[in-house]
Amino acid sequence: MLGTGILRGLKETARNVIGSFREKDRLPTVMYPEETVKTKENFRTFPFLVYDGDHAMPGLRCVSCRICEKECPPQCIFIIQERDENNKAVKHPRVFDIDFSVCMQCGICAEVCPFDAIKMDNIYELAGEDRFTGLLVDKHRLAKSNHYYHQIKPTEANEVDGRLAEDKRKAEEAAKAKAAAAAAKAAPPPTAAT
Amino acid sequence: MSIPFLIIAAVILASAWAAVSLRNLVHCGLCAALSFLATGTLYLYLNAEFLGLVQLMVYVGAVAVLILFTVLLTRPATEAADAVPTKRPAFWKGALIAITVGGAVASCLAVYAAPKASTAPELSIQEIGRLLTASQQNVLALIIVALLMTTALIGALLLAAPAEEDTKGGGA
Amino acid sequence: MNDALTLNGCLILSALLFGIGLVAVFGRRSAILVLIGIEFMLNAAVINFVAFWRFAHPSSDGMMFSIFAIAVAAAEAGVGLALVIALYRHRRSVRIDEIPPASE
Amino acid sequence: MTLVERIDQAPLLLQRWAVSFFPALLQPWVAMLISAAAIIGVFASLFALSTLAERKGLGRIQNRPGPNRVGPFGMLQPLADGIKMLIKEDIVPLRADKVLHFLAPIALIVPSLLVYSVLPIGRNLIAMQCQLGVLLFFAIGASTELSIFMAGWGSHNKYSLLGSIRAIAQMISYELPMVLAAVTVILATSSLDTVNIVEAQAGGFWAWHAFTPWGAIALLTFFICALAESNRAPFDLPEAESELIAGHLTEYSGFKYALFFMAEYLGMMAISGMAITLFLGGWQAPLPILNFIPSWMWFFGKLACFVVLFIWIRGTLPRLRADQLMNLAWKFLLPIALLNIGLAGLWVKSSGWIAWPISVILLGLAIVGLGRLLRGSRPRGGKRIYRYAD
Repeated sequence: MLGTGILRGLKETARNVIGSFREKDRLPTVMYPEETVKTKENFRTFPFLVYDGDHAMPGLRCVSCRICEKECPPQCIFIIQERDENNKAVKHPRVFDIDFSVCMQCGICAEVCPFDAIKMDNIYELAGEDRFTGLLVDKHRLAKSNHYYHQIKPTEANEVDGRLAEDKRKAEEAAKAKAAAAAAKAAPPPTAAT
Repeated sequence: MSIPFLIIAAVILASAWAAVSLRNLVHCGLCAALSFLATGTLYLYLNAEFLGLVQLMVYVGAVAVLILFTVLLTRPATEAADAVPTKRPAFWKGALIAITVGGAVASCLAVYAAPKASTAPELSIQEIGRLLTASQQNVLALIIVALLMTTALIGALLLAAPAEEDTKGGGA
Repeated sequence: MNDALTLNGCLILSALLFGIGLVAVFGRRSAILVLIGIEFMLNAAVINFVAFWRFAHPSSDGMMFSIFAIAVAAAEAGVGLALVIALYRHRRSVRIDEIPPASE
Repeated sequence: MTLVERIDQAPLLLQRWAVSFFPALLQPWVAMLISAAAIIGVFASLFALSTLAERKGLGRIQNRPGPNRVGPFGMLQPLADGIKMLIKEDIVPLRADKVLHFLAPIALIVPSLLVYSVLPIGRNLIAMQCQLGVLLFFAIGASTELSIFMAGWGSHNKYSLLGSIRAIAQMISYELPMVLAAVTVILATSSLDTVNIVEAQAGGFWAWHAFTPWGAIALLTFFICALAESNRAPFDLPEAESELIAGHLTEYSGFKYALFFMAEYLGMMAISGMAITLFLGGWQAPLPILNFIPSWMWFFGKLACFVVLFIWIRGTLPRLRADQLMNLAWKFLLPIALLNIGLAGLWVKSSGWIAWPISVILLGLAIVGLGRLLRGSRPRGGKRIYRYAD
């Protein structure tokens, strides 16, 4: 019949209008500044540096090996290694800058880091007034606690913690074994001599 | 003569003069529309309400729009041809003839002794309807006008419709 | 309001309007403007009818004449403008001095 | 005067009270001024409300909440829009026809407001009772076409001119069936006076013209034409953003644009008011028991229903193609409207009940037949041939 299509269309839009007051599916808008979409655990934006313990600078896991700097495709990471008074390299970054305006959020730095020191964050509200220095982030702003890491990515953080604990245990065992071996070497048991 | 009448008359004459003397044909058309509108107002002022509204509807709503459409449809040529209103001497010669004729008639009328003023006639719309459909000669005239308008409509369509070969070949 | 004077005023107005219509017909070369001039002349005639109906002969004949005149004028404008368009299509111009005689 | 009557006539009493302060010589003028001011004030605020309703409603139709930032639930959005429009820069194109560009919005808004003078808003509430009310409405409405032409031409822009030409072609085409649909009512009531037309429909909803066979069809025709006359979707080709970048509105900004916008809504509401007056009993209550509700509230209630319908349709239907638009007007609405006039005459001359079956059969046949024709009509020349794409 002539006109039934129009009536069907009107019915559909009327359902939308009424449904928008009752069903979530028919009004999916999120009132952004007041409420935000809860991000998925695997959601990633920019990298940050993880530290253990309560103090940021001493607790940084980064040893300034500069693997991430070399692997970074857009070359947005800049690292200078710390040196002590004898000009000897220390396993700690003196400068660790990331230019967020260049970073493309690929996550390669986090993948390649052998020390699980750099991880991907999920903050996205980074708008600023300054085009250049505002997005050039230094190590103080990059450093975030392991606790925070657990908050945003619990599964991954637990896995990392487990791995680190395992490594640490292995390292300790190895050290113990080594120490034992060294001790044995230093003072060979009398039976061995015989 | 009353002030409203003078104002209406001034608008009619000024816009009509503008319509025949301006260079841009679109302006001419719009001024003609203003003149038609003012004429309609004059009818309203003279108690001929039905006629005034018909004037508004037919002239402002239809004829003026038709004129403007024609101006646009024939624009490239009119812009070139009539940018200057013809050769100036010709225009003024025409104006002279016309003003002489109009002025002569007007000056004769200016001394015309009008018949004694009667009371303003009232002609309601019902009466107009009755006059149009009940009296013999008016019915005949109405039918003739209807036929004329139908003929004019079909004739105008045939004249203005593009020739058949122009429309072939998709969205030409 | 002085009715007799207004009647004279109407008649003078219509004479002047007729004159202006003549200016367009004689002085302009665009066919469209000629048509506008003819419309002005028809309007002038209708003004006369209405003025006489209003002030001198209130017998409704003037009104009937005006109504039919407007109807005919509308038809005339339609046909005239259609002619202008047809003319433009054939000659690429709407200047009346370029129109060939009908016998051609 | 009872309290109910007093409330019913409140606007009129208020006007009389205000006028009584002036000397007798000025009184008619003051009364006119007050009527004009009331019309402008009421319908301008209704315009503001309907823009809000439109934005919210369209939002809900499209699964979004619509404006909700300004004021509680976004109620003050029209105010914000108005301030924005007022303080925006008024840009006039360099090669525009300055005079026409300036005059067009004024020439559009004046007729849009003028037509309200013959709409009876309530019992005795009409700005100008006129023997020829309906004719006046359409005669003044016809002059808006010239304003749109002025806007399109004055902008010196191809898209504006194209848009305005489209608008005028559309308005002329749809004015015809619209007037013919109104003629049926004039035939039935033998009056052009809007007040008489409303009074002829007194008594209850069964006395409304919309509840006769010819009235229903005429109302439908009138409504479709009203959509087209006010350039609303699905007939918004003249201001199609995707094709004509808003047509004759392209070169307008600031207050002039606001005037155009206002004229569109005022025109929409005026035509709705006319449809209510002609077919839906004007300010009459649908049932005699409901007469205690003031007459003007009935009018505005019906008007609100119409505005909602306009918005609903805008949110639902896609835009027509130009040839579909013209086919609908000339090949469907016009024949139906003509047939309808004949049926209205039959209704008036016959005793009523006999006209029902005849009207239903004839109109049904006509609608089905013409509908098939409409559906079968394709652009001329059969299969479309693309010149450059192949």
